[in-house]
Amino acid sequence: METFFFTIVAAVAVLASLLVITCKNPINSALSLILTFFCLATLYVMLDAPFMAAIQVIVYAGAIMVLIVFVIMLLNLRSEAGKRSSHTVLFGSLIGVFTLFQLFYLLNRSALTGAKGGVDSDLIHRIGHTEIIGKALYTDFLLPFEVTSILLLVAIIGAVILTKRKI
Amino acid sequence: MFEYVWLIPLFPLIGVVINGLFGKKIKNETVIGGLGALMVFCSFLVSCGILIELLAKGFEERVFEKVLFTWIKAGTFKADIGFLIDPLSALMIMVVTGVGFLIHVYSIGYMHGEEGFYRYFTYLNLFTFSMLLLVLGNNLLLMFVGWEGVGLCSYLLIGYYFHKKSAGDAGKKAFVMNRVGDFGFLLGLFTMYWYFGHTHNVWTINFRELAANAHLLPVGGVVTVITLCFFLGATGKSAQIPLYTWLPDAMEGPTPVSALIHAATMVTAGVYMIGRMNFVYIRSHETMMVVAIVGAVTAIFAASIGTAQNDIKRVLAYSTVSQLGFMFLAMGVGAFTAGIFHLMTHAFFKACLFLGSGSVIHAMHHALHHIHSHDDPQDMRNMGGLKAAMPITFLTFLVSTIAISGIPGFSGFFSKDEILWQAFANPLHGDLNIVLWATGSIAAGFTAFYMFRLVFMTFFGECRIKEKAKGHLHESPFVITFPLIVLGILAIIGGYVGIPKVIGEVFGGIPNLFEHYLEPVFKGSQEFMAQQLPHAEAHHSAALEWGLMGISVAVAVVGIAIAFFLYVVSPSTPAKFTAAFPRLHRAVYNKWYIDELYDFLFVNPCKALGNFLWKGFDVLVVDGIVNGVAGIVKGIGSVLRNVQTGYVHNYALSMALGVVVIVAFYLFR
Amino acid sequence: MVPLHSYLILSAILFSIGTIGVLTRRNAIVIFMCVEMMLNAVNLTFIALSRHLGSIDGQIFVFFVMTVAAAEAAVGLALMIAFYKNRESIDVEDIKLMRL
Amino acid sequence: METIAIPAINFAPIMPEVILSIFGMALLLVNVFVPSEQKAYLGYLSLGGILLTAVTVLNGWNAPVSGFSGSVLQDNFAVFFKCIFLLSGGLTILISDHYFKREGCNVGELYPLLLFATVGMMLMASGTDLMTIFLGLEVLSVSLYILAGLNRASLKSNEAGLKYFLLGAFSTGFLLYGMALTYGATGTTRVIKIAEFITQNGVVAQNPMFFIGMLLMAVGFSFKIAAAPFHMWTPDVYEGAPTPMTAFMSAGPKAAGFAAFMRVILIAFPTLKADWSALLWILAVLTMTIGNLIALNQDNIKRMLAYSSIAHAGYALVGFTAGNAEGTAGILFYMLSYAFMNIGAFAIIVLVGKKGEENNNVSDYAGFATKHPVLALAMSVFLFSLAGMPPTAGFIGKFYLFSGAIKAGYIWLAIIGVLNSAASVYYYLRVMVYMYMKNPVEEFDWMKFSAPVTLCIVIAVVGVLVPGVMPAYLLELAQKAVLL
Amino acid sequence: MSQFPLISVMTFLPLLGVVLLFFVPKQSHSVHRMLAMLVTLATFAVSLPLLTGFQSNAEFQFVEKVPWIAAGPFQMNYQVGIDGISIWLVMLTTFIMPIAILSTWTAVEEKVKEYMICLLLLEVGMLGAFVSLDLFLFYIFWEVMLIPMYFIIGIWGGKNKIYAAVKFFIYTMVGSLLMLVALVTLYFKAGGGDFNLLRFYEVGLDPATQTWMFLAFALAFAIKVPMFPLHTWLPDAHTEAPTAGSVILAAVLLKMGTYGFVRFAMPLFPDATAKFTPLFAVLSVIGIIYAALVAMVQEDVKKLVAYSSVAHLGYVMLGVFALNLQGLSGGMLQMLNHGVSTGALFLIVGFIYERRHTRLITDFGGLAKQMPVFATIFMIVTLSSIGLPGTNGFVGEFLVLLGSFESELRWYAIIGTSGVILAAVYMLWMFQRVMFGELNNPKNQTLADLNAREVALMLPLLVLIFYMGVYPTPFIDKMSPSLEKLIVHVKSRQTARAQIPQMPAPQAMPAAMMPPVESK
Repeated sequence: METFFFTIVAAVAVLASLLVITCKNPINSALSLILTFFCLATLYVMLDAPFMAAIQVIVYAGAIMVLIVFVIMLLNLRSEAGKRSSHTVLFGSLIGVFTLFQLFYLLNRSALTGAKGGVDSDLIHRIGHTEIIGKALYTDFLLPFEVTSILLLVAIIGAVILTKRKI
Repeated sequence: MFEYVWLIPLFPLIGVVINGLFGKKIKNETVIGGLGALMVFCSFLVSCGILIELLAKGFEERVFEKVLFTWIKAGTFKADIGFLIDPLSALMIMVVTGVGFLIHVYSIGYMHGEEGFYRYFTYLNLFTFSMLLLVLGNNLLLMFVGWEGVGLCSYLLIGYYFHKKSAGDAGKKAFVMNRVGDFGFLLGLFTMYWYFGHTHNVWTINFRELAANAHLLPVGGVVTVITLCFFLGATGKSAQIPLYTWLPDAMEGPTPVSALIHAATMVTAGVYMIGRMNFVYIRSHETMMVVAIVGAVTAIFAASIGTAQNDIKRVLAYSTVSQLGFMFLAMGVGAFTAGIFHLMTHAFFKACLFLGSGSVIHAMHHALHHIHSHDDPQDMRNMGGLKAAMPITFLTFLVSTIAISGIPGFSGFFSKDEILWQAFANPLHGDLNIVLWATGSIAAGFTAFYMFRLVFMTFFGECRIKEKAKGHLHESPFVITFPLIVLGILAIIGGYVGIPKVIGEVFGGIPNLFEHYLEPVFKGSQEFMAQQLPHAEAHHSAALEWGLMGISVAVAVVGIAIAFFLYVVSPSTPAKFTAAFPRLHRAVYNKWYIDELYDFLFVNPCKALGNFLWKGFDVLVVDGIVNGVAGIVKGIGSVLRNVQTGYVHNYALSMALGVVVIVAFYLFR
Repeated sequence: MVPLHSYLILSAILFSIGTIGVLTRRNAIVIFMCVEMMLNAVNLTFIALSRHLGSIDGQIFVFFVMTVAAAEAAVGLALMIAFYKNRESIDVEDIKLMRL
Repeated sequence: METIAIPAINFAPIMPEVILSIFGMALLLVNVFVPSEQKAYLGYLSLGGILLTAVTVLNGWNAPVSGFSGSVLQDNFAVFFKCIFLLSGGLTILISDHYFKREGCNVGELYPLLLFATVGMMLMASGTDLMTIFLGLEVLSVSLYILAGLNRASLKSNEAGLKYFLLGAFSTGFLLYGMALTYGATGTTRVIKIAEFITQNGVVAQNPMFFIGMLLMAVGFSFKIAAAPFHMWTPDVYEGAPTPMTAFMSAGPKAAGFAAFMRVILIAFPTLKADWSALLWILAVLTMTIGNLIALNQDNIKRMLAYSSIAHAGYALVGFTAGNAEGTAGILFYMLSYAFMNIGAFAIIVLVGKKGEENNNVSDYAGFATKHPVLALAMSVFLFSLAGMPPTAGFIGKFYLFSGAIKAGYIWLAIIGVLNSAASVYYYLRVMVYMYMKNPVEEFDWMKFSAPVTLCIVIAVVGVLVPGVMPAYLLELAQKAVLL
Repeated sequence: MSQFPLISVMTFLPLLGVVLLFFVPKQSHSVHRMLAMLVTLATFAVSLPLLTGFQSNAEFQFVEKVPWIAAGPFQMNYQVGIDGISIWLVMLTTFIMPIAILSTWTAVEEKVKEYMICLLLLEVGMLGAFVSLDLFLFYIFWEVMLIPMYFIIGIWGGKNKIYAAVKFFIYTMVGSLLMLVALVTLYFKAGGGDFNLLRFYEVGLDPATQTWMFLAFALAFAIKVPMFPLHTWLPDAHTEAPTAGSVILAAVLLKMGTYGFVRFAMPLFPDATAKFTPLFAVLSVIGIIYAALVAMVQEDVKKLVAYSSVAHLGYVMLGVFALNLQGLSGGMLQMLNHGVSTGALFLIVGFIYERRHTRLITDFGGLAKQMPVFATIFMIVTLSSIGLPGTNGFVGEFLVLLGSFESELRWYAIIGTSGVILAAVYMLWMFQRVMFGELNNPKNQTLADLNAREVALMLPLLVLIFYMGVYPTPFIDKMSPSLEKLIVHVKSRQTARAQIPQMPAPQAMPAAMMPPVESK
């Protein structure tokens, strides 16, 4: 059952992502991408990571994609004019397929050798995913967490000074 | 006196320094010329002293070495600045300083009023210095210094009238030809030094030490190589086939120079060298044969050219070449004494001839100059009948001509006849001897012919210059005629020091003083020869010697007679003869086209090769590769930069491609 | 439970599709979206691995990746707007003033 | 609901970052009150911040301190690199005001951004957790995207920013994927733990996931240091970005890239040395060769120096390939001297340039030496140092890098390296040819000197020459700073 | 080190001059000239005690050693000293420099200050390279030399100066960089420690390694020498360089290459030396003949002299590779000779170039009439260049040929000897075309003869030409012990050459074999 569900979601995700790169209209691409993100959020839930699924939807689908759609609207972009040069597409796809094959080949031969931690679904269900994340964020990963603030600050400054009408 | 041998070269060197540095300031010709002559005269006096002292000693003691300081010393190699006195070098310094002094004196008159008078005397003194170094040097290297030094002076003096292109060319030609010879000399030196050292651990180039160890050398083989190398040097310096062509051209120099350098002294250096190295030469039969053949061929070859030349100095030049051939013939048949003897007598009469011709040219030049004629003062076709105007010149010239023609009683007879006799009688070359003798005799006939042709054309018959100029023909001043007279006398009596045995016996056993004098030098070689050829000891009869002497005299007389017939009795005949055999005449007149041949064989190919290597190889290939590599590198860069298209796609593609390739590399590694 | 490899393969597929998108699309915004897709593929890997390793670190990483994505989106879109103002286009084929 | 017990925090390892961030934020505030013409004061202020930070950093020398559960480690390695970052930041600030005033885009936020970029770099150098490193990298990158596109009016600057952004984001994908796979193979993101884990479980080294993780991370870092074939953004971005930012990018972030690259590869993957050496070997050769060969054909001096900076990354990779003490110390030393010489050269470009990024062609330097002999001399010093001629720091650095390679047995690599530097001489000489051996086409009459730029040039000259003659002290420090 | 650091003072004295020059205003040209002159003269003066205090033995003398860089595995010292090999080259350098500076008195009117600075820096580089006993230090000086020379050619050069300067720089750079690689390799093979040259001498390397390292060193040196076929930078550099540049280039810079072979390439890699001796002999001989042939057809006097340099250095290399005392001391001597004679030739070319602004042979002719003093000096120098006995050129050339004839390079020596003919051909032909003949070019008819300054700067060279030709013993004596040591060192370490028959010592001849002589 789970496998079946996974297969469906995965198929949708792949299809949607294919749409992202094939749709001529950026808006369509954006909407397809949102669909992909939703699929991924679903998968996160399947992976016992409900918090991640939530922020996937909120941050990605909600914030980032809205921003993107907003900019597309703002710039009034239409479908890509003219056709893509065929050799670009050919080489690009070829490279992508190669990448895929290599990843496929290697991942198939890989094993999960990493050190096992103690966070299993029991624990998650017992304590709650959010708590676990929060605890990790505020203890072990406090520094990166704080650094994100600077990162966001920089991003804000950037967005402002690059687009402000007058500086 | 021996201790002061270093004074001999020193005096001319002082002259060089003073005249060279201050000559331009002094300006007074008498002072400059006088100083030059004085210095040589001082050397001459010292030389006389040394000769007297030498004669006073016993035969075995007539060797002395004076080492001043070590010149070069590196490892086993050592060369001193040192002087060697033995009968041979003593004789040579006498000739060099004696004749040299006379020519210095002559030059004062001859070069009067020339631009660069001081330069001339500087060179002349430098030449004397070098020549003395050559003959006095106690080792091969010092000899080589003199050897090159005289070459240099020859170059400088030939190019004395440097504004004339022909003079510059001639000087350069002389130097380069000499250099070719020097190349041989050096190789000979190297080979000998190396061979002696390696096989017998005798690392030396000192003459005495070499002579003392000569018995260690093998007969033939490497010695042939060594001696042939040295002989190449000799052909260069002494203008023998194949390197003789520079000497006729060298007549571009002032006439006294021709007399001193290109007749009396320098050109005989090759003969001297063989004499000095006789103990080596004698050990290679092959080389001796080569020397003899080259000498004989040169003698007849040059003489043949001499018959057709019209330039008075050129005739003398070919004559010199020819006479040098005689000397080499003598050396080649093992008659070292005869060769050196001829060297000496030749110095006297040939110097006299050149100086005489100089006197004639001097007079002609003045006469022509007066009437502003541009006729060549050296061309015999312009001369004639000068004996009236220039009696002293004529007389001395005639005496010398007789001497060179080999008329009995004059010096040339004794020496030349000795050579011819030895060529015939010396058993060294077996049957070849007859050929050598015959060649020599014919050459002697030619000599008599062209020399008398010269005398007849110049001094006899009608004067062929313009009427107006005739009045201006004068005998030269005393400063010029004095050396002529001295040399003329020497040309007569110089031969009596070496009266052949057969003649001596007739006159009551007058010994051959000259042979006796040089005996210590050549004794070893003579003994070796005797040892090598015991079967050939058979003595020729005196009658044979008389007979041959008669033949040679007869040949000379015939030559004179033909000349008399052609140029005095019937002056139109030569022209007819020329007309009859135009090709032959042209070939002879153009010196058998040897210069052109050399141009074709060596000069032009070298230039072409140089041009090719420069423009074809250096610039195109080597530099082409260098610039090509640079260009290719840059070119690759400019191709590579096309990858930098500016398109984000391409950049991303490159990155992705990089990833794929790297991963693939690790997959299939 | 769905095996780990399925997730990994899925994320590899998404990653490759994202790559293809970056390499082939001309619209800068779409390219950026493809990059986002690649990041999401990585996120999926992280979370799958994290789950199977039983360690929370991977998910924390995803958290940061999302932040970074947001920041990049803000700055990237601002850059595009600035470019658009000057050039009236965000077609990457027009971004070729500097080349060679 | 239990409360989260936040552990006691030791700020020592991130003190420099904290100070600099505080300065950055303070400047943002101050900026609001500073009129547009006097933004230079912000520069001085930020210089003060940098100096203060530098003091803090130097305090950390020989006192390695770790913190935040192993997220950061300020050891000598980090301190050395932080000094390079601060130096390049400081020198860039010195030349910024002059340039931006001339170009008429006096953005006060520039200085905080520079400081934040420096913070990012410092985190990269001292981060011992992949997350810290990643975030440091992103702080840096995002700042740089902005800085490259800072001159909004200039299409070139826009382009540079956008290009850098697109390609940077793309490369981030690879880097992240690599990190993810590494995480999968080892179960941790702490660099030291990765190494420990491998030593304990040798089998991991055979796991393709681990492997490909390393490769993809290497790719991500290679992008940052502009190693071929991930270098292609460099010339365009360097050419388009405002000149002081180009100077900064070529010195600081490149060094930061190396810092993180080295930290990760050398600490986490020593067991795979044979593998990454082979990879780096190829990268080094490609990078040097491509950089140098294309630089031969450049006329724009900024672009030429961009290619040259690619080549220099290649030289540094030679030392990295060797992976021994000489090679890595060589990288440290080289990055420091490179900061001096390259920013020095860019300072002169700033002085010579005209409004609108003009006068950036090599031919514009014709006759420069006649008009400004001292500046030309300084430029020659920088160029000779870039070319690796003694007695400059560039030579000593190269010597160390190549020595490392030779010691490790990579003689061919060293030979290719020196041949490359021989080729590179050509284009450096070309600038000198114009400066010294050609007559000026146009007078340099617009040139105005400014004290900060002059100061920057003086510092750079000293920084190139003194270590060139007396390198012992700095080399000693570099030796102490290497990880091995 | 209690003794006075004479070498350092000498080496860095010109640097003091550079510093002083910086403070002289730009326009006071005569001050620049005087200052540079004084500094170089002072350097020469300082170098004199080196010569007088030099003991004729094989040891390094006046050694100074100061730790310099000690970081990581490396230990570089500032270690300088001289032995018989370097003493004369040092002297040559200090001796030539004032002459070179004097020669520019009127030739360079622009940027005099910079010019003098370049010349002085060049002197530092050259002296440093000759006295360095630390390989790293040597390398630094070796490279440093390039920079001022590059500027000298490039800024004050002729029409094609940029091409020549860049070519010079990159050509030499390629070689020396490869040498750097070999140098470092050698260092690690020697097991680290310091870069002391003497220590490297003792490192026994296997022949295969030696081969590659020797090739790398030899490439650098052969380019500098320059040997055929790596010589093509030289004619360009010489032709374009200003007079002083050419003089220094010919007199000193080229010696770096040959010195490098003697000091570094050969003793460090004895087996490879044995292996490559035939190759280098062939190249030397080709160089001799080839350069002579090419020189013969040159149209530009300076280029001709440049090619003659190639030929001369061919002799040097032949002698050096003969590896016996005659050959080596001949080679060393020939280096000095070439420095003096060719330096003088370039000065001479400079004189006429200054007057006529052309160097084409066809533009001249008959100058001897107009400029007799010049003609005399030119003649003497020409003769020295073609190796006339009595001048310096002969001694070196002779010993080289003798030495190589004695060694196994016999056939090369024979071919090399034929070079003396060609030398006479091209030099005299040039001389003839320039100095002899009709003075028919009106521009040449007003030429002034040499002035006092020009004569003064030629005079020391002329004196040396004769002195070294007549009494070379002091020169050879000072260098012999060092050379002997070198030969023993190299030969005793040649494993590949197996047992070469040792040259027997000269023995006194048995008295019986001598002819009776009067006591002297």
